[in-house]
Amino acid sequence: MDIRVQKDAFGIGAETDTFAARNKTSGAICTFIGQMRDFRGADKQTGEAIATMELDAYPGMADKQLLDLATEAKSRWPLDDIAIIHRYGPLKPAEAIVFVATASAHRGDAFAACEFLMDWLKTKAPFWKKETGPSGSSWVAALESDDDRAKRWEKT
Amino acid sequence: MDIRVQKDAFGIGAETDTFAARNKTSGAICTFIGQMRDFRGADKQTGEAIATMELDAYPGMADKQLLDLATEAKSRWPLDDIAIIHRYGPLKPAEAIVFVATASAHRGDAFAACEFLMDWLKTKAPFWKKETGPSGSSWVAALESDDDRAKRWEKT
Amino acid sequence: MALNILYFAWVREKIGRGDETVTPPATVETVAQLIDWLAGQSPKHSEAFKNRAQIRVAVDQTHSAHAAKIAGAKEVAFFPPVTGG
Amino acid sequence: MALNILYFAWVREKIGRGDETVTPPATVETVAQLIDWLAGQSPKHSEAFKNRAQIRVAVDQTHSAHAAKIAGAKEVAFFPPVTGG
Repeated sequence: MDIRVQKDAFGIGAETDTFAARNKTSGAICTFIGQMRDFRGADKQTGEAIATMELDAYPGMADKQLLDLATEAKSRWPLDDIAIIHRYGPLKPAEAIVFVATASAHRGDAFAACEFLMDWLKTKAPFWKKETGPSGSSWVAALESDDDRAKRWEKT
Repeated sequence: MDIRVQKDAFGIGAETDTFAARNKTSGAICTFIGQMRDFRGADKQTGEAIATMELDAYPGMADKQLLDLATEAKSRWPLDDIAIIHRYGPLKPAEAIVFVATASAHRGDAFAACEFLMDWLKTKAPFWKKETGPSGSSWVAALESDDDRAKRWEKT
Repeated sequence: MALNILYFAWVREKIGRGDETVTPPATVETVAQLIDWLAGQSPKHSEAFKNRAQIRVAVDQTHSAHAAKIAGAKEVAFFPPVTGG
Repeated sequence: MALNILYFAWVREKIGRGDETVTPPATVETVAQLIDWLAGQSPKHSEAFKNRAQIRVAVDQTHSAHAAKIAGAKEVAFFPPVTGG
């Protein structure tokens, strides 16, 4: 497993190649990349332009939380490997914020684990986005839809 | 959209970077990579080693079918972009057979469309795998589980 | 009417060729009837089409049922269930 | 007992600092009681903790409920709902 919380930008192509090279015998690899959007809110047409973002983090807990999420995913699906990279600090539009990769013998497990990791990461990993645009800076509000998506994976 | 059926090997990192660069304002990118396994069947422990694979294709129909699948995905989810690359001809273990990428404002749509494309591709795209190992060559049998996965996406 | 026939994977291997142009009689109106007619063309054809349930069909590059009509078709392809991806 | 308190995002901005070490009285046994006690420390603390429902908590780097006990804890962090990813 490769879990990283880092300030430096990373290349998603390079990380994908590294992950695949480490998992040559896995038939299925699924990756997710969250990119910084250049507009506020959910609608590209009406949202104000965003110039920069500051990603606040709780570093010690972030590492621990991402490792816990990866361990949980491994206990739920037969996975060969997991990578999670999450940025913090200042970001520019179109930069990758998060990269999640899963490797498995079967695509269903790779897809499910990757989506699970993103959904739980969104509601559990201690990061906070602050966007700056022409009208000033503001903290991004958490989405109820993210809570709903995360709940789908709760065990009953 | 970028739909390619090609004999040449491709780099999954380079394709990922190209796709992301083309979709800078999409918040969510999901990719799937199917790699050639180096063993027969579903079980790495018991499956015979595979030295090479030959991927037979129906070229004209393959292009058309992948384009139809991408068009169907675009009609079902709000997607910014889709890429599908599928190899044919001789392959070596660990080489990428298929690359599917989806870009969307929202991760749920990117994940769903990417998995849909893979599930339908598996049962509709005209490709056939022939594996060669120590005990000879044989055509890979279609999996009933692939049919079941594809059926999940049928509209009722 | 001349019809272009394509074979893929083990169907091609059993028949020993990847394509042929045939002119079936006018009584051959469906894919199933075309299979029956082709199966009578040679022992290899007969062997390749022995288990009809394993044969998938595309009429003019579109997946089709065995019951589909072939009137006006230019290209009919026969192959086993696909295994790409 | 000395307790390391951390603040993140707008909680930090409202309080004006990212961390502080406090020694609450022994009667403070839960996260909720710690919030009440901290809110009384200054007008900024009071403002930051005004809407309790918006405050999330981690005790020793583990997400915890407001009802959680803090006995033995070394580090308690307060922050809004997370928005990473």
